[in-house]
Amino acid sequence: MSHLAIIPILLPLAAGIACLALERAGLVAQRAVSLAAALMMMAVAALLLRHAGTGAIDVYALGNWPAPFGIVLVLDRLSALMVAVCAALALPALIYASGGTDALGRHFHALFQFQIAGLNGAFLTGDLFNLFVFFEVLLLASYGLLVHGNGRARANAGLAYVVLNLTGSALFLIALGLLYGTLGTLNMADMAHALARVPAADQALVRTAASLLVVVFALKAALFPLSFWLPSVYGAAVAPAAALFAIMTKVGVYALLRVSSASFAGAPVTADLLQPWLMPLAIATIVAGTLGALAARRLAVVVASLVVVSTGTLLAAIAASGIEAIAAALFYLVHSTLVAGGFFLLAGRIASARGEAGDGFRTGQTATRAVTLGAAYLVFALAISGVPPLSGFLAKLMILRSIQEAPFGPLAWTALLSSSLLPALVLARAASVFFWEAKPAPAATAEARLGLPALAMLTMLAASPLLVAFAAPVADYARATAMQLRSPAASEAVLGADPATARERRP
Amino acid sequence: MLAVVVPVAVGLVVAAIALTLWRLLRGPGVMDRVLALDTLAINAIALVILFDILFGNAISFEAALLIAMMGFVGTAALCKFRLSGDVIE
Amino acid sequence: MSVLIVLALMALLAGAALAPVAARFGRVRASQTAAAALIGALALLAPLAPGVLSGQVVVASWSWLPEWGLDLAFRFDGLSLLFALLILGIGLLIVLYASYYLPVADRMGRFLGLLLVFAAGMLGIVLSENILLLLVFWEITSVTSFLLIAYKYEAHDGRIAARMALAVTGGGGLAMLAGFLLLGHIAGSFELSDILARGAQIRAHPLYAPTLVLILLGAFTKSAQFPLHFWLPNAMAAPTPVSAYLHSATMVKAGVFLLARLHPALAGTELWFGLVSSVGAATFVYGAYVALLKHDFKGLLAYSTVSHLGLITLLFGLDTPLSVVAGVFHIINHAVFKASLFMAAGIIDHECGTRDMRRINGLFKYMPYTATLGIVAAGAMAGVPLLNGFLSKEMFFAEAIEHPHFGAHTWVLPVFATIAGTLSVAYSTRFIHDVFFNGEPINLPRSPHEPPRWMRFPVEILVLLCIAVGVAPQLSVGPLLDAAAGAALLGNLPAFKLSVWHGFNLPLVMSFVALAAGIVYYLNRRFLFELHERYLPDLQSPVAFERVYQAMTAAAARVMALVDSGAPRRYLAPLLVFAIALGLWAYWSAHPDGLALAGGAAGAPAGPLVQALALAGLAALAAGCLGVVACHRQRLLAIIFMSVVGLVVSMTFVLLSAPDLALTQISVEVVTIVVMLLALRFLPARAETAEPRGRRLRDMAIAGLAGGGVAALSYAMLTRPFETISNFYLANAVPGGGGANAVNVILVDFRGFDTLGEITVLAMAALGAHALVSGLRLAPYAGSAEREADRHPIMLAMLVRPLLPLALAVSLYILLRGHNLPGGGFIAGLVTSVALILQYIACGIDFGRARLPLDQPRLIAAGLAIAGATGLASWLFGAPFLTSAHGHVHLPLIGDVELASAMLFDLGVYLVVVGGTLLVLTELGALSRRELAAEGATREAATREPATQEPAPWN
Amino acid sequence: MLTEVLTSALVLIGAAFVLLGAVGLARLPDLFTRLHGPTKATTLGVGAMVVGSMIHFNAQGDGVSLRDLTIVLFLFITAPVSAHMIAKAALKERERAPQAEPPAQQDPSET
Amino acid sequence: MELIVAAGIGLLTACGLYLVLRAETFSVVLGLTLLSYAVNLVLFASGRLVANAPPLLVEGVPRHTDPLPQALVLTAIVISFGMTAYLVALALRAKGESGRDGFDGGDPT
Amino acid sequence: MSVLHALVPAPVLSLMILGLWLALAPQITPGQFVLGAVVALAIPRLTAAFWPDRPRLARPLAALRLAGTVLADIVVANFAVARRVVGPLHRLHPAFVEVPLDLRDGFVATILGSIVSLTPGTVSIEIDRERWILFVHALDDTDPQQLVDTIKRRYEAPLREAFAC
Repeated sequence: MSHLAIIPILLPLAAGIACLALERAGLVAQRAVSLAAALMMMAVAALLLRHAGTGAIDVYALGNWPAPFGIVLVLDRLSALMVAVCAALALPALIYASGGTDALGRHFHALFQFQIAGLNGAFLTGDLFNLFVFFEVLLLASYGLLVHGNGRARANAGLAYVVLNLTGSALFLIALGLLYGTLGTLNMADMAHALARVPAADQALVRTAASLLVVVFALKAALFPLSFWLPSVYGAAVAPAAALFAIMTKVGVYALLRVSSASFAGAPVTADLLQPWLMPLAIATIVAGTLGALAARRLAVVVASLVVVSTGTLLAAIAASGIEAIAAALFYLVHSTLVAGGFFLLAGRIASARGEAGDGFRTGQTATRAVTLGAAYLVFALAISGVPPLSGFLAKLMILRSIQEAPFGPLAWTALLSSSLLPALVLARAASVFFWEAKPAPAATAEARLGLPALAMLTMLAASPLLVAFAAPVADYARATAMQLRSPAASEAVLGADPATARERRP
Repeated sequence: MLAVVVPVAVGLVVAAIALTLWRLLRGPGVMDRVLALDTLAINAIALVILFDILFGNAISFEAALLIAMMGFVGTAALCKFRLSGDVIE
Repeated sequence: MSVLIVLALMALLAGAALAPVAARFGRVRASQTAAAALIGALALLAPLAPGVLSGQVVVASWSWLPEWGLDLAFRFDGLSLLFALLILGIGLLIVLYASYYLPVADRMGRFLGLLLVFAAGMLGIVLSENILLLLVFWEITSVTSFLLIAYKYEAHDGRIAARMALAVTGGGGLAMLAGFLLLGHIAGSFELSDILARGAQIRAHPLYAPTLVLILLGAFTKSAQFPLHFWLPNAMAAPTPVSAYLHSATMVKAGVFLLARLHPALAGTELWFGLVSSVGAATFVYGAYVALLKHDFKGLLAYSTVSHLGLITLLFGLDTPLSVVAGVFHIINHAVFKASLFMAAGIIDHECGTRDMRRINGLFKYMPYTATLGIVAAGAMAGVPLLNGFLSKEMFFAEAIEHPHFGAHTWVLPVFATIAGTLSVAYSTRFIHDVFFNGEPINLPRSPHEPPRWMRFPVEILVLLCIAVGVAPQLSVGPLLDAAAGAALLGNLPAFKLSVWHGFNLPLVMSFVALAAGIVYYLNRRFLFELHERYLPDLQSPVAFERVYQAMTAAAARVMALVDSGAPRRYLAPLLVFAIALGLWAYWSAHPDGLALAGGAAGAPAGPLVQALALAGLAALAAGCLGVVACHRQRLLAIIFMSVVGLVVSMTFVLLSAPDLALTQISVEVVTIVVMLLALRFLPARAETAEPRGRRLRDMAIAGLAGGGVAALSYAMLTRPFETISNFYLANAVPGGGGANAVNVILVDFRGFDTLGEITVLAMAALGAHALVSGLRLAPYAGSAEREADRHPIMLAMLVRPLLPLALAVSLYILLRGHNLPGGGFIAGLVTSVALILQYIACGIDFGRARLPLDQPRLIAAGLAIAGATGLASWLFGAPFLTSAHGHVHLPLIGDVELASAMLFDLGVYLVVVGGTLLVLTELGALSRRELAAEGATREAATREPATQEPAPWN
Repeated sequence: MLTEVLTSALVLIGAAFVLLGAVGLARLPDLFTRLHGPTKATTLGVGAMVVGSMIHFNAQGDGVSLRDLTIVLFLFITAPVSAHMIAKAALKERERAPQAEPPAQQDPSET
Repeated sequence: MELIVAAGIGLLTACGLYLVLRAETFSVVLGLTLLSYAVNLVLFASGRLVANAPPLLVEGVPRHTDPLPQALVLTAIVISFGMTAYLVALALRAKGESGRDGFDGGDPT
Repeated sequence: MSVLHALVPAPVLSLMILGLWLALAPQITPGQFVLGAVVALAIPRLTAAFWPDRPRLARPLAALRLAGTVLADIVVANFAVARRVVGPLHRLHPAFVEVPLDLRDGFVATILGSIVSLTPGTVSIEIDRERWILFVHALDDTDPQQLVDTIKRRYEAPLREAFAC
């Protein structure tokens, strides 16, 4: 019995519990536990990637109950990839936080670990209601992390975020209720079979329910009309939390991708649920994110707006829906998550190095260790705006190539290219303010030590170059993932080759 | 016999609920409404018991028990709030 | 052999990495390192040169992302050789020059590092075989040029000019990316060899036009073609070595390089001719015209650069083999004389401390040597015979005369060429005359004299080259030009002869006409100056760019302010509208012909009594709901109505066979009310804000629509039969899960994982609330002034005392029976919590805390740990997480006792619920205690309950 | 048969008292008088119904179960407390608004 | 019966959403609570409405309703309870930070 | 006695819990009995701190008798109240009555208050523990003194006897 699939959930959960229990023991103990868990997560993620990289699909039946009845975790290439990205993001963020951010409020480490557990759970589960539960886990943890450190901006942003997501959760449950009430199952793979058998009279209902589910995922992903909340919310969080949030929109994208390919794609009722409108909205998302970046007055808000852009880009590729496009989207996902996460950390460093001016676009004192920060800034800025030779360029290249033939292709190209240029200008302007217009600090308070936060930020700096260096294996993995998503292998692994499940007819 | 009596009783209780609701909507004071709410909970217990008799099994017993046990906590909290503003302090 | 190409690039990058390190040991070391890198690159390329000069094409390729068309493929041909020589050779001179030019305080590490990266980027452009790789290098030059232009970042204009350059060239690069992708798509390959070979196929493709336009956009921005030229003159804010390098030999030449490089693939159409030649011509004339009007001699040189780039572009646009040769030739010549001019200008700037030609005059007297060099270089720029500029201009004139495109109007092009030549002569004259002659200098910051020996050296070299090419062209550049032009023409080199004297012909006449007219034009310049300054405001300055940028961000900010005000309902309204719209679309796209809401199922076989009850329930529900809505400003009333709604919902669960849900709802209800009341303490009794009617109506419409939609969907669902998997649960609950309460078995066994997540959520909610509330100070509203003396009403206080043990007994009962009858850990936990909270309500938080010193976070942790450990225990038996075990244990005296591991799991749930609920409630309650403490401890003591000193038993 | 009659009687009486309590609540003029209906009549009514139900189910099953009495137990503990608290709060309100004097004739104009 | 329940769900949803769209935090809390009732009922209704058929496999219960939606609703109730508690705490925090009860005029960045 | 007392610190409470447990149990089996006994012994111990100054029931029989009286009173007098509630309202004479108390124990006073509240026609509003006065609201009170006497005689006296205070 291989328990590999569940470890990414249990490990952070256990760490979170331990952090809770150690609350009285002080931060040092919590940091040790938390960091150890994050390190172990990296190792586990590597194992997962290696295992899933063989093409194997592990189905972990919780409680030993067979698939449509019990909850199953599905470890395939996609989920392994997402877990790995999450782990890669979490460790630096945690290192950063251990430099003192975690002391700004209570329960940071517990919430952080629970957040990871929630994320990994969402990536691994094969059950729709369980997905809801893990969404809630990760959301609640994110609420806590968002307002960590307190302050007015955070509290206000937190309120908006929480209320919006609670409404989203309500919608999720309504959709789930309607889906269960018509399909009689919650397992994603089983749902595909049930969808294929929906009688004609019920099709409208099922489609509507499925569309509501899509709305929920679109909200989490921050798709166009539902994207406005993101910049101010992410921009308000402390740096390590914001860094971890970089993967939260990707959860929405992931869920959309997963549910549409595992459940919706196979049946005629729902097969065309996304096509007609996703691309225009994705383009609108890119535009909205770009506008947000232009409008922003703080670095963290710019980065957050660029997270919106990345959602638009990803969804544009998903809307194009070829193997190529999905592969490109996955590569882009890895890139944008890690780079945005790193950039949030950098914004945090800049804010603390500039004293009162923070990361706002106004002239402030010279940042301590300006050269290091400036160099890091350059790398992140290049990577995030898709300038060669960093990973952003490769990712954008792939996306551009793969959506060329899709409807609205030229429009999408225009949006994508503009979303490279305009943010680059904003970032250049910001760099100018941060590093070139600065007034000397009043007193020589230069910290000689780099400290944990800077170390974490510099670690993240390596992500983009590494992604360039290992572009070929990552791209191959992404392509194999896209093909796996298309193949019936996952469904067979979950339900067996013969999916006929004993069902009971209810009035 | 019960087949007749229980519906009649249900009717009586429903009438009681209607009156209580009327008081609840009418007020006029907050405490009148709190009282109506409290009464409504007790009426609900009656209703639950009637369901049990109606359906012939005592499945809902715990529900009635819990309303009896916990219904008043809300009332107490509301009154406490009216009294001093602090529910727990 | 071909690996040398990459090694050359590596050499530059290595130099870039080492130069800053070397700078720590002094700027001489740094310069030496940089020079070594450049020389190394040259040396590495040298072995390939002979072959290339004879027309060979060296290609080296490594796989990178083959599926996406991106490979590390390099190409070394004549064109590459020419440019590599320019880049590396002039680069070398620049390094030498810069070490004199830059202030001594600058250790040059950053400068040289950037310069070498830039050089590597440039070299990469000319050495790329893969066009996507070319683009990679292309953008590297954009970025490094940004940093180089802003090298003197203390200068405000320099910073903006750098961003301007980035905006234009970066934007062009992106257009080019699109163009390249299309090109690769059309050609089926991203390798230049393939693309160049498939010119006919490309030109015939329907996407040819957009492809061409996009690529040209990239080339034109980089080469500063009108009207995208404005970044270049502003980029003169950079230190002179940067200008000399970027704007003579390298960056701006990248655009024309691209024209030459892709000429075989893209040229040969009307579109190419029309676009390229017209843009080139316009730039040529415009640049020349403006150059004359600049008082800043660097500005003059910058516009002259624009003009010459226009000329080169025009030559490529004319699109005859000979014009291409001329274009390539002029690339060389311009690079050489412009680099020398810039350096000379730098020397003058350096020596005089200003660049204003109205003040700098008559320098010939003070620095005759430098002046001579400058005059010769300017002469080359003007096209004076025996200098290199003359030759390529002559070729241009010849092409202008012979060009076939204008049919009957053969005079158009020659006349245009002559006029343009006139303008170039005029500005060259101005440079020479104003700077070196024209009286005495006016009020210079410094007194000029000759620069150090080695600072002049690079200029000397270049000026020598100007003369060498001008005197003996075939000998000096013949083979190189053949090779380069041959590469641009794919080997179809026309017959041409490089010589100083072609006989007395029309081009020569045109040259002299231009020279004479130019001088006349210059002499009559005053009138033009006035005209220009009066009527042509400067639209292209950094200020203008910054204003445009600010306007853009301000507009974006206004748009964003409309949609993102931080208010949740601004986010919610789009969500709801989107959900409604998408839902409606999804519905109608499946059912275009109309609504079919009700299904055929018979519905629940409910008697009339149940129906009547349901109706009564609906009435009560409506009363509650509308009450809440109507009274939502009078918050206490709203809470009361809310409880009614909760009660109705609970009763619905009771009526519709969901006892577990009813129990849960009832208990949750109580706690929710208490939580809300706790919050109400800190809110005014009524909300003050009055909302506009329009907004209320709009919200009502949205809410009504959504509510109607959900109702319709629910009704549709309820009236349809469906197939479900749930039979499995009913069938397996007892044999497989060991419990008769199927709901509980699902919760703790079949779907126990959900429950684990759920209690995690609850735990986090409590912890999050704890974190939020800790350290918070709030001023309470209601009743704070008149605190009741009898805060703990005696009857309540006394009656809850016997209630606690009884309630605990009940909760224990519910916990234990949950697996078989309605109940379970969650409900039991809530009952326990409520019983304890009641103590807090009745007797105060001090009373409770003193008696129950619980560390709630730890209790939560313990609960989670127990639940998790129960799940993990199944690993010991080789079963998946959360696999349950159950069985009967026969105990003497007591009899059969049924045990299930799920019960332990339920205990975990119980602990989390108790810990979480208590944590939230006590923390919220303690909020007002803090105020109490602030109000004064004396009053507190007076009203306290009789103290009891019993030890707390729950330690 | 006897048990059925007994059950029926108790249920009917109980329901009648529940209604009576509600009538009192709705009909009586001020809060303090209204308080009497629910606290007593309704409580008693529910008590009667509980006993009826107990008899009913005990007659059906084979064992004797007294669990319904627990409802009565808790009800009897809690109902007076509710009444007490409501009355106390109402008193307090009257103190706050002294002009709203005689509680019998007019409704305290409080919301 | 179905119609009545559907109408109730619709009513709860509409009232809840209307309140959620209000400006004051407290109204939003109320609205979300109403909404969660609606949601729970939808989820519950997905197992269809049956009286007198509790999912208890004990003697005297001849018919059983679908237990799965009930388990789901239970989970949902717990989660929304936690959320409500958290939201209330957050609202208080926001109030403490900004000194008023309302979202409007907040300075998000 | 002391051993027993240490074992069962609150015999009445324990008995009540045991009774509650057995009443709740679906079948009374030996197992349930043992379990119930354990619970009945453990819970009073665990919650002892929450009940400071727990009064001792000195004479359980007196208490039982009182319970009987109260139950009977509830049933009988409810009919009387019923008549008033349904009858014409203008004949109603509600009044506040002060009942001076002889007992001096908060808990016992509360029991008295509860009894007063449960028995028809009266609701106890407040217990003044400084002056030991029970405030009662009577629905239809023609003779306050008679009411006071009834309460004191019928309920307070047996209570004092039962709790020995």
